[in-house]
Amino acid sequence: MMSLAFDPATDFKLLLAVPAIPLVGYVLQIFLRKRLPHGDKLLTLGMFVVMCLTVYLGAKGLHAAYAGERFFHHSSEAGLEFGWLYSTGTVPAAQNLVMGVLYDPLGAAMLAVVGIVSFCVHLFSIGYVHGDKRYSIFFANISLFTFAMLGLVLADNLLVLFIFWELMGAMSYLLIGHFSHDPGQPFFHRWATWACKKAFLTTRVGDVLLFVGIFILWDKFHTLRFTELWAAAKETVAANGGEFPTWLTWAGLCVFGGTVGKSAQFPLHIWLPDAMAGPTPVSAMIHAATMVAAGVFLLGRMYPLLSPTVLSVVTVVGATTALFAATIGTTCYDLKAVLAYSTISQLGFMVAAVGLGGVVAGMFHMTTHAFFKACLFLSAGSVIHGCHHVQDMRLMGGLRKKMPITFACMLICTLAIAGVPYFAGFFSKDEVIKAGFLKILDRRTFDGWSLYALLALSLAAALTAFYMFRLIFLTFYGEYRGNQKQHRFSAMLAAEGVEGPDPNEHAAHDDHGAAHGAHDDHGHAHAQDHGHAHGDEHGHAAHGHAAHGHAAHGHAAHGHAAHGHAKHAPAPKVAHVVHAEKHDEHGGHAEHHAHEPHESPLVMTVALMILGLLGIFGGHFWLTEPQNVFNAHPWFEKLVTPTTLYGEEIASWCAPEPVGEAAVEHFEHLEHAAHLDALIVSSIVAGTGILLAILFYLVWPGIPGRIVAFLGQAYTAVRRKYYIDELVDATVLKLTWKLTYFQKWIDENVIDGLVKTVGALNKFLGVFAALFDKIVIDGAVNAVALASQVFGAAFRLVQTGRIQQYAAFAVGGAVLTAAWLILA
Amino acid sequence: MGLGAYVAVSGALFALGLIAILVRRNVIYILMGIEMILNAANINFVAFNRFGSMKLDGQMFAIFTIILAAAEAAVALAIVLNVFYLFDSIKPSEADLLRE
Amino acid sequence: MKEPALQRIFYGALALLGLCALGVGLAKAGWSGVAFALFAFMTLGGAVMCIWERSVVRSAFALMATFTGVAGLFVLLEADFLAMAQILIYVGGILALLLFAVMLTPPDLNERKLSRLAAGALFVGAGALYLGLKITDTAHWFVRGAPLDGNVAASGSAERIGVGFLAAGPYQTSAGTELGYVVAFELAAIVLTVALVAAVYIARRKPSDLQPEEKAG
Amino acid sequence: MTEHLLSWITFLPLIGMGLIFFVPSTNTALVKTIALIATGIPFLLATWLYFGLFSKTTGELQFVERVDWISGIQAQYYIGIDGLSLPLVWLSTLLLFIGVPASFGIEKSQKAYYALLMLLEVGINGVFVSQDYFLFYVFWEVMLLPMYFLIGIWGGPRREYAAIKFFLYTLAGSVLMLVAVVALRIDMGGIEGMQAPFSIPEMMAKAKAGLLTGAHLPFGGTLLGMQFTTWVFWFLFIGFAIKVPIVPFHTWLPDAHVEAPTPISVILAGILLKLGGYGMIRACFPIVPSAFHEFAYVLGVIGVVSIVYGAFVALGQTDFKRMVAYSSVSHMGYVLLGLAAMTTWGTTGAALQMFNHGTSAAVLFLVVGVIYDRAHHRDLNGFGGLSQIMPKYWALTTLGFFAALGLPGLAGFVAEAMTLLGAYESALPGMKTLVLISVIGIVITAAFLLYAMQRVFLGKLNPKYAGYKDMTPRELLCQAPFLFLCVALGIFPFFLTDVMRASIDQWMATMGG
Repeated sequence: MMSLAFDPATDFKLLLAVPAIPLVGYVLQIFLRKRLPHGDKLLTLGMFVVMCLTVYLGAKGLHAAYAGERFFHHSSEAGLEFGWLYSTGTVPAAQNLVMGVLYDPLGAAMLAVVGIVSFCVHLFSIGYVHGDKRYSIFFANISLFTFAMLGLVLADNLLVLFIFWELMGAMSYLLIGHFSHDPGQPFFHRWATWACKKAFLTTRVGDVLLFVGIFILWDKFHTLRFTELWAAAKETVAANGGEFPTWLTWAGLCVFGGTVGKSAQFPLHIWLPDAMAGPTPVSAMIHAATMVAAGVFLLGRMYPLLSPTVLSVVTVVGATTALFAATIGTTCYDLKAVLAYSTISQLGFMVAAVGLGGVVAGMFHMTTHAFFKACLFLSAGSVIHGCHHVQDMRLMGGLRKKMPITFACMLICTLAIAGVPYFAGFFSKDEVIKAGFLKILDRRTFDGWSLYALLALSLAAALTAFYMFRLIFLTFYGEYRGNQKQHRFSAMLAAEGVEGPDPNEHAAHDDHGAAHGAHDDHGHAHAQDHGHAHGDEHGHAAHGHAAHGHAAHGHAAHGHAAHGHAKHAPAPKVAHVVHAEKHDEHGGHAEHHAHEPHESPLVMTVALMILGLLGIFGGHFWLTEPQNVFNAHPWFEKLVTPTTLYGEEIASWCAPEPVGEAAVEHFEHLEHAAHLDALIVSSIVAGTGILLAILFYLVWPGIPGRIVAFLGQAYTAVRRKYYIDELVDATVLKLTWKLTYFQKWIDENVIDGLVKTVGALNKFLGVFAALFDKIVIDGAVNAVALASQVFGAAFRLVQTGRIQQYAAFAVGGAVLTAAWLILA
Repeated sequence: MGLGAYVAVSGALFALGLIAILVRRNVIYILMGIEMILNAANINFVAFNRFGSMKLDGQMFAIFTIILAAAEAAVALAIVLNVFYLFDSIKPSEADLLRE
Repeated sequence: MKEPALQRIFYGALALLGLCALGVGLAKAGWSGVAFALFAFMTLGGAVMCIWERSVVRSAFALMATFTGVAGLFVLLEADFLAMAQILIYVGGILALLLFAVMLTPPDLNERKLSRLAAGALFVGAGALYLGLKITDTAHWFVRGAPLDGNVAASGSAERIGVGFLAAGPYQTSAGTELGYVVAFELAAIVLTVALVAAVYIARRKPSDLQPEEKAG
Repeated sequence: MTEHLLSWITFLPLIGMGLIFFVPSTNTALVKTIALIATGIPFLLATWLYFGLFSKTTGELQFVERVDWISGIQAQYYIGIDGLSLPLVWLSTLLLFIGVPASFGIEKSQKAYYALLMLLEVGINGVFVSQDYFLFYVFWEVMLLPMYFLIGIWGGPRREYAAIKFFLYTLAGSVLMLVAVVALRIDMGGIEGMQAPFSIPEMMAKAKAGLLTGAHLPFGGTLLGMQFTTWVFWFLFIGFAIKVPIVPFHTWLPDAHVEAPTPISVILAGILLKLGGYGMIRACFPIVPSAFHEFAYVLGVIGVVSIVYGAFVALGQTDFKRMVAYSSVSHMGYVLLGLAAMTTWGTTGAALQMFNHGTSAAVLFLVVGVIYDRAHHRDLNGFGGLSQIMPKYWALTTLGFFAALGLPGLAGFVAEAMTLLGAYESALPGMKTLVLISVIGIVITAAFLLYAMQRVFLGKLNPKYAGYKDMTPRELLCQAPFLFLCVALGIFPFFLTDVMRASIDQWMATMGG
């Protein structure tokens, strides 16, 4: 039995081995992929080792926490420091960038989460990506991503964190773009082609802000190590009379900008739904569990540097995102899109929690969310796999019996995300809400933003329960619709046309970037038709609503699709539901589109089950004390507290402990009240959401259609994601392109003009040249040349080969020289 | 009359020679312009010689210039004839092979 | 504007200018001033006419006036040998050559463009005037000889030049040390010979030898 | 041998050039072999120098050779290296060495081509090692001529135009430089007891001592109301800025790049542009530090304009090579920004950026060359889906693009981060704003590279190109060293920074900043 005490000498080597394993796996996979036929399995084995290591090391942290010790280690304890910009020890640390490993409670928890999730994803991918053309590259990239994420968690230093942060962005780019190299999947092929770029660029906006934040902090503190930053911030604030200086607020805002980009917060959230163009395991790993959580992780790391102003901004942005994404989530039909918006919404929860002062709550929610959201995505992947790459929920239904394991796991995690007691999400979401109550119940900390945040979060929690159960009911309950009514749904999809972003439309925006009025009409046609289509989702025949635009097109598709030859259907949008190539491995042809969904192979379901278990017990292992679950102190809160995170001094500065008996009593009372309120509220909202979903989708299936009809344009707006993509296209992108073409124009004309001014010196040198050339026919040609070509043209003008002109230049030059000589 | 007057005449003649070179589109005018310029230079030489050292340097230069002008005229006229054969024209603007 | 009218205006103006010049010369320095003005007017007026005239032949004759005027100026500057040489070589030699060239090439009466003339005159004139004014502003002449006042120098310059041409090194004369110019003399002789031989050589080439490539092809 | 190592490195290619002249022009294999050897040996020597002989602890010149050369003007053959020039010498020998096999595809008069390539190497290395301004200038001009011919003879359809444009631009810069050099020489010549008035280190020393003020020039220290040092500064700066190139003197670059054959583009972007930056560091700023300090902010502004403007214009391009050329403009802006900051990190970042851009730009131009060799056009909109048929090519391009857009872990990031961090902590007022503006360039750089990536490699495969072969081993081998450097220096930047450190400290001391 190994000791659970942390031993810096050996354990830091293990910690370094943790990111090293996927890195080595990546290198092997890239360079030896032809000679390593089972590279994927090797990698997964490696990830298993990583998982074991991280869990083992995390257990040490827990052990210390339960023993009441502070668990906070830096690799300098083991003499492991690495000068990066200059080699170790050659220059003072304030001029160098010394990297080390920081292993603290938050890092321990996050590391274990990443280890577990990435192992599950690797395992799942063996089954899911099997048969893909770029199978080995996929594994290589996802390994490198894991390396980056593990490195980020272990970073002791803001710049190192940034390095891994960006590296993750790049890997995300490559993995979202996975299908962009594979024309076998036309829909994803076209979507991924631009979605990966969109994801990278959008997050890079946030990254640049973070970079700026790093500038400011470096400039002022000359260190980027977290521990030193915290202490420095405390000193700075103390020196400034307890107020945060403005520049620190700006730095905090910039750092938060990084979070907004990476964690897909409003208004930079637009990339995340499009990131679903990547394979589902990627969505599970990167765009649900780890990378997007990195933004929240960063907030946790930087919390002591965030001024109250920044925290208010964080609160508002997080709460707004949570609510706003949840509303969109209720209207999506794409299985993965629902989950994507759910992710955005949950990230909003975490961010808002940090803003409300509940940094532990935020981190806790990040941890549990990683488990259940990864499980949800992987389950969705299993469903999609089982349904032969159909993603539209209207083409599913009744899968409960066909895919029982998947259903069970998904249901568990849905309960978890909805915040039903006993499930992981309950504990963390409860903490988030509690943080809000704590803030508004106390008169000294109350502010309107917090109240708004609390309301928004509660509403979002209800909506979360609603749309997640909507997903469950649409997918697993009722009749299987992908089969017998194929033709109708093809037509409907064609009419819909907007499931997931329309690749045509976006590609057009992307490619031309300039005015695109025509596309707007297009979009409207889609949106209006959608309302009608929606009403039909439970088996009513599509009546003559499909009057305009694509709907008519859809009817054209109808006739063909009726024969089951979806492949021949002329509507290109139908093709995306059908993954022709995938069918070959199941022994059928594309025409056999209609065959039964099936449960996924064991490698996939095992991964689901692991995560499903964590979906139950990831928040709190309540089997030990099932009766006391509402007053439980989950493992995470034992492990991570402000004190263990930032140390005594900083923690008491960030969140002053009450002093004096009355104050302590008041505080305890407050906490108790908040806890109770949070419990009530979260139970009520979860219950309401679930109840509504049951009513709408099981009991009275006609209601959603009516509500949609009632809401009219408002629904359309939500359905179209509040037109934010369009807004970005019309403002930011358009402006960028305008600027680009403007500057290009300048380059081709004005700088030429500038050189023309240089030429004008020349011209002045030969005033006659211009005059004579006006008369000579060639002059016109030369003038054009002068305008279009740069320096050469100006000189060429001189090079006419005409002696008289040469003479003129000579004279001009002589006059000038003489004038200069005389003047000087 | 003083030195200034001669210099002024010389300068004016020089300018006129330049104008002749620059504005007329006939090779012969260029030659004439050159002769004017040479003459302008000669006036200067002699004038400065006269009002300067009273030695012979300026006059010697002038003689030299005249001799060279004669040589130049001979060669130039030969060239003009050749240009005319080549281009069927004596417009200097058309003799632009140098540009290639 | 019609050509004869232009012609009249031009020559009228030229004559008027000449009269003015003579008047100014008289007023400034008496008869020697008149002489100077006359020669200067011949020089410059000839040049102006040369530029102005459309016909090359007339221009060439106008140039004769210029050369003669310059010769006159040389006389006024006590360089009588030079004046002779000027008349002999320029008027007798160069001008004759020019006339030959004129006769050997076709006349082109439409080649003179008033716009070019005006532009050239304007720019060169402006430049020259500007520089002239600047020079008169700033230049300090170190004048050692006396201004010309009718006292023709005792010894003719032809003799001094002759002796100078043949002397190999500095030698003493009554006027002081003079330098020997025999090398320059020899050089001039060689240049002249070479140039004339070359001129003959160039001029006698067959036109077909000199066809440019694109015309040959 | 080590005492004349630098001379060997510099002039060995000249021997190769001489040998090539004696080879019959039909025997191209021998020509190529000679070229390979004549560039390979200097590369090996430079590697030996870099990793073995060079001392990192001193900022002084090392491997100095100094003999009188032209006694009439007191010019000396004075060469030596320090930590600023050594990495660039090494990079240039590497680039030229790689440039030979990269040129194997060239068919037209190969003998002359490789001979000129050798001469080019002499010029480039000569500039990097010269410590005598006269020698520096001579090498500077030596380098110009072969480049003109290499573009003008072996270039694309508008090669003559591009070549003459390149030549005139650079010549204009040279002329300004020459004027400044002559002025400096005259001024230095007037200082009592001056033995080597052309020596750059002497100039630096005198400038630091405040003696180089133009007092010995006919017009004294002021000309047309401006200080002598100011004149010299701008003349030299513009001379070097044209080479860098810096907006607005950059318009020769896209044309030259577009028309030049691939290996020449590689050399042009990889090392010739660095000459401008190196010239500023070595032979402009420390000679007139007072003027530099006076105009540092202006330089920063120019740098930032280059960064942002270059990126935007690159985004608007449809020609692959033009885009890459403008990306060079953008990237070289960092050099100026870093230098203007006058902080250790800023300067180090600038020096790093020069080296790292040398590697990443080389990769990018080789990438363009690969596709141009196959498709014979470079229209970004004309491709599509190439990753499906050329996966290796795509992978290497992706790595190159990431290196160029400053992805952490790759070389470009280190330089950008150091430059920007160094610039941000600069004491110069207004510098912070400049840095904040310059980060726009980071986003736009990513945008144009990924946009190009999308258009060329992703999406629908253009059936016209479906038959293309993936990269050949030769192409792979040409790119591999640069990609290796991109990765290695991204992870271990101290291979460069340690070498530069002492010299940069000394340089900063000279500048008095």
